[in-house]
Amino acid sequence: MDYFLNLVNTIGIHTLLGLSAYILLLTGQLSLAQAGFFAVGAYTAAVLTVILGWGILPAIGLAMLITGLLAFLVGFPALRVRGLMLVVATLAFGEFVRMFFYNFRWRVTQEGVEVGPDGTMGFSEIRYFAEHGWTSWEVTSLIWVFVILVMAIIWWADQTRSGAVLRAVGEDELAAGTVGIDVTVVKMAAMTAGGVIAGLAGSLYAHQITMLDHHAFTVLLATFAIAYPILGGVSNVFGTLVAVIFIQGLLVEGLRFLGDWRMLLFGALIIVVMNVKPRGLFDSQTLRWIKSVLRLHLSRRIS
Amino acid sequence: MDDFWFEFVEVTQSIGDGVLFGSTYALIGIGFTLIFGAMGKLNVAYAAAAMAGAYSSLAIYILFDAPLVVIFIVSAICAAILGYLVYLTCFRFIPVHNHLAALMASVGGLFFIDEVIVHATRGSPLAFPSMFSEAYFEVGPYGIRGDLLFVFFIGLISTGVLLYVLFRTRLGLATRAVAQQDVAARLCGMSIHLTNSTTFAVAGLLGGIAGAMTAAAVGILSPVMILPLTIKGLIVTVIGGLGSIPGAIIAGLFVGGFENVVMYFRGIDERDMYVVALLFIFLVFRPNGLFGKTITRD
Amino acid sequence: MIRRGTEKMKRVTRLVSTVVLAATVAMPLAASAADRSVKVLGWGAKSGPLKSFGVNSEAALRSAIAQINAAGGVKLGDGSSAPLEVISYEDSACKKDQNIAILRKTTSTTDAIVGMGATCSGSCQAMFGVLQKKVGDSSDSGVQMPILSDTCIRPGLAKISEWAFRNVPNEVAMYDKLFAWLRSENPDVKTFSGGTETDQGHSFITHTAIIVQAAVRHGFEWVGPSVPELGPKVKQGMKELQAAAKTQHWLMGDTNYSVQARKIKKQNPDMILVSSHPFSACGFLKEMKRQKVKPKLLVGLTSSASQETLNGCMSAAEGLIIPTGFAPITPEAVSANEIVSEAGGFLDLHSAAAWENAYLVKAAVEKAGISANSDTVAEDRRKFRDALASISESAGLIGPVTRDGATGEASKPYVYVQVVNGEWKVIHDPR
Amino acid sequence: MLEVKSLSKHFGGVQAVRELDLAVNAGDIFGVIGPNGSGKSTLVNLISGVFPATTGEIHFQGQSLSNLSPHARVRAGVARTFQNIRLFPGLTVWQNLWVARNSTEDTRAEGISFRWFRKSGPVKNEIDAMLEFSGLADKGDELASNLAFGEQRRLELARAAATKPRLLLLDEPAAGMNQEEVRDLGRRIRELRQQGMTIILIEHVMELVMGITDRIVVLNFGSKIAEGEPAAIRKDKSVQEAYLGQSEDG
Repeated sequence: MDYFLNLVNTIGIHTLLGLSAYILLLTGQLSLAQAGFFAVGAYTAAVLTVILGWGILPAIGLAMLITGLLAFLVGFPALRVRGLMLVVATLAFGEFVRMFFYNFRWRVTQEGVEVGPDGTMGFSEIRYFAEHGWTSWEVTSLIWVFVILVMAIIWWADQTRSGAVLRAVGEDELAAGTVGIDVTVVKMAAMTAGGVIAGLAGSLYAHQITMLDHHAFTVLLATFAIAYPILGGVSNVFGTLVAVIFIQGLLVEGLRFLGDWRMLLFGALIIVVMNVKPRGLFDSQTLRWIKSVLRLHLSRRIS
Repeated sequence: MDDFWFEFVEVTQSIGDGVLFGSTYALIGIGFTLIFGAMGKLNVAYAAAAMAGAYSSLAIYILFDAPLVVIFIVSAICAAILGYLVYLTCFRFIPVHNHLAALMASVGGLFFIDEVIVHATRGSPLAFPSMFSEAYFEVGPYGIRGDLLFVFFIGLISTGVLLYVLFRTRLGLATRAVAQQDVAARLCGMSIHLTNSTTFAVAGLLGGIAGAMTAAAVGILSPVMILPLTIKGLIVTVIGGLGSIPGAIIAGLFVGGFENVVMYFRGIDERDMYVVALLFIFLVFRPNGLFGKTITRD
Repeated sequence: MIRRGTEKMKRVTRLVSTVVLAATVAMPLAASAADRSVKVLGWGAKSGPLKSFGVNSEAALRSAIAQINAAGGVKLGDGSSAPLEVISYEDSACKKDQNIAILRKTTSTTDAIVGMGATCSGSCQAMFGVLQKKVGDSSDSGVQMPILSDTCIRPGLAKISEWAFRNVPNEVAMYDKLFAWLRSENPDVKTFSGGTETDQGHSFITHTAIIVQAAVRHGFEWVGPSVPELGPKVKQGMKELQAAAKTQHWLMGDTNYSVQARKIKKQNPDMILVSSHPFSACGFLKEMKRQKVKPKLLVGLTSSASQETLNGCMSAAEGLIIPTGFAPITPEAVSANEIVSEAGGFLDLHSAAAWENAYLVKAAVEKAGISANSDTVAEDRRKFRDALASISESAGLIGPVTRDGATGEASKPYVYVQVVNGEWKVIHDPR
Repeated sequence: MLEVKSLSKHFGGVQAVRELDLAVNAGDIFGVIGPNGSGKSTLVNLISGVFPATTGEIHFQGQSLSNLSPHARVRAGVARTFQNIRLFPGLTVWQNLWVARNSTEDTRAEGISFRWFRKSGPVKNEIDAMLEFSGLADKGDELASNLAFGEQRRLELARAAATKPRLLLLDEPAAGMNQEEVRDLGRRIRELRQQGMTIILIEHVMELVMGITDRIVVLNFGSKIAEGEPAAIRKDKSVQEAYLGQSEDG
């Protein structure tokens, strides 16, 4: 059970990470900065619970606030550029954050033991959950309350005019401007929201994994962040969840029995999916198929 | 005063080494830029395919005991084939306007090639033969590595050939036409897929040379080099201006020299940070890079 | 044409996913069908650049367990014998989250009494953090699973949890004795300098906290960038050294070592330390060779005492001296080496520990007197842990391995090896 | 209502618009014609703020537009359509109008309730009316990219009108239309004028321009060569020359 809960937690955290990129993707921005925000959220929350002895919820709250602020500030220069330039600019930001934590030291002595981030040696023993006797169920519940909350908010926003505005900016920035949408404000809002969500994901990750170091926040993680919404499709939030389950559930954990062939299949399957379903696993076509299956099922029941 | 001269020699020596080494960044950058120029898409798997080319050439070198000169040629050919395969698997069948899907597919390609290499070699670093590795010229207080110089010239020659092909032959004309106006080019009877696959193969040729050059310059081939090289290549591409070949060359040499200077004064922890900061400065003050045109397709 | 291709692809993907699903469901069923045996589960990096670590350890562990079973298996608490069984050897890809996932999988879905992983120090650190810190502390909801590791070599990891055990060499002692011996053998070697890779925690901390200090302790003079705080005690002046010497360090994936090599060349040391994994150690050694830097002595990092170094830079590494916890110098070691080679692995510092761990598991199982029933797993794990903790000495391949009960750190015999004519050769045996 | 004073725009060496003066009265349908490349589209882009003018001033209802970004100009009351249609292809027809209907005071509340309960409110009624106006009433849930060409044109017009502009810039709205569609378009433009919009119509289709405009300006090489009522323009010699010259060029 513990194992499945752990997998469910991982899926939850990665879904949040994917959603933070999803929001930006709606406005047409491909951002590799999400791993950076994730790292900032992780380190902030961990410093708060380990060094300053805060509770988990206020720590998560402040981590979200700080990453949101950071995303807002980064948005100004980064959103001057678009397309591939933005990809590389945000990649640069992510690397910058990684290297910052690579050099970040803040060691304090607690009960005779040194704790805190220690540069390249990492930040270990973030044991808030274990120390406070949280069971696996409780941890999973905490993570998924956040996941469901964020998914619900984004899903709801997508039903309102705000969602249509986000997508309009993503479809055609120029046209969006000429129907009265302030493109900069919309993009900044998406950037900030993405930062907040990535920060949330990071702060949960830190406590789930108990050890942070720069190896965890490389371009690879940033690539995963954008891979989820692209692989899942941006027609709605569930696509991201489906893609996370596909990658973390199937490719990473499900294929374990393949031994060292597993990671070989990993890349190949991504290529296959993109060729077969370029608009994502959970595109409108799949949605229609699911609906038709459900309808068939229902009609059979009735008759 | 002596101290000053001593420092001066050291620093200029470091810049020189860096610039020579930067030629590998430049070649990788050219590959990215070529493909971007032709398709408006990013082929993330490019550097991985380049290194895979070098690996294949090493395998052939060991298996058939081939002469050293063959290595560069074989590497180029293998990487060209791989480049074509990457085009076929990650770009050919994905709708033209779906940039995200193509990007993601090429990321999958990067993972796949990387893991194939690891699988074949167990991730072990392998010695890569190098030409002129014993040659070391001492000019006054400076020392120049013969093999790096050789690598640098190979880079220059292949770039020259590339530029000739692009600007003096029908193939180059087609590539540039497709890059500028794909609809119009199609109306004129050019096959987009043929041009694109040729571009991938040509970029692959160059990548194979870059891969073999990097391996020869370091002396070993290892899978841990792929990701850093990809990132450096992208940075070089952007600093040089997307789609600009001279831009990629100058940016590659420049970044090579720049990072060695930072390494000399500030050390390893800050080296990559400064390179990234340099990129930021470019994005803010020259968003189109050194030689970039205003982007119309993004 | 394209449409038909897509259709075909769809059918293929459907087929593949069906097979995958069926296999995932079938695997645990097959595993639980076996008869009474003492189960262990191993894991290590079997993909990614560090693949060789996992492959070698798996071969060593499986071979040793086969040998134990051929000799009658292990004795259980009720006096009967049962074979040891490796449920599986998972690929953790050197990733923290995957290591934790495997740890939890082992704990909650298998009857394994001990987990035997994992490859990377950082991953171990994360994994140990998930474990319960103090045995029997009911307020701590950490995972209760004994872990016996062969590769988590970064100093100080064992104290994170009482459930964590490692069979790794004590680098403090190894380098201390190494430099003492080098001092006495090479009176003309006076000065030293060197570099490390800063993005690999193990290399970096071993270099700046242990190796340099050990050299200073035995009278070698540091001629790198000035570090007044540097002294003979472990960690003395470590932070200052890290700050001062960063222009002669590198990263694991680097391709250009010219500045670092030139800086060290200018210092003209008699002895050079290359505290780095084979990937970058080879790059740096080759650069030194090109720049014609020829120190009298060349000392490397424990992790580089492997086949990979020879693969990467046989000739440039000529003369490199490394202390290691394994070399085929005893009859046991020679035979183990042959068996593992046949199984498709190399026995080195790390994988030899995996071999030894199999025997350590046997000893602990017999001492704990476990019952190996599927309903006593939790109890067996606790008994096993306590037995393992109480074992202060066990037989290693090249001599007895002792374990300090207070810190949980192992102390292993070691030898010094050197690359001579493209092969590792034992040059001194301080046992 | 709209005053343009000595407006110029250079693209590198090319002078697309030079020293142009215009005055458009409220309530007019104001035609702008001229041969290809005479700077008509550039004029629309300058007024709507797609790119800044090199020199010159644009005043709208006494307010200078020069420093306003495109979306701010929309808020000031200037909307436009594009020569090559620029809809939001991935959004539904309904959403296209919803996005453009820019007042937020009531849409926030209506967002979900509309979807879930299909309740009617002022926004829904208004958008439904817009759909009715453009003959797309039954296509509200269709993706914009799935519409036929003529329908896309109508939707774009409706979308621009949905921002409730005082001034509407139409950049060749009749391009590619057949005669009946053109007549239909003329009717719609007049209807918009009746709703109180001032309209600047840039067009090649003379039938439309001559039929519905109140005043016409003729541009050639970025300069104004004639201005007046349709009947007068038809007889103007310089205009005929400009067009003849162009047809000779081919």
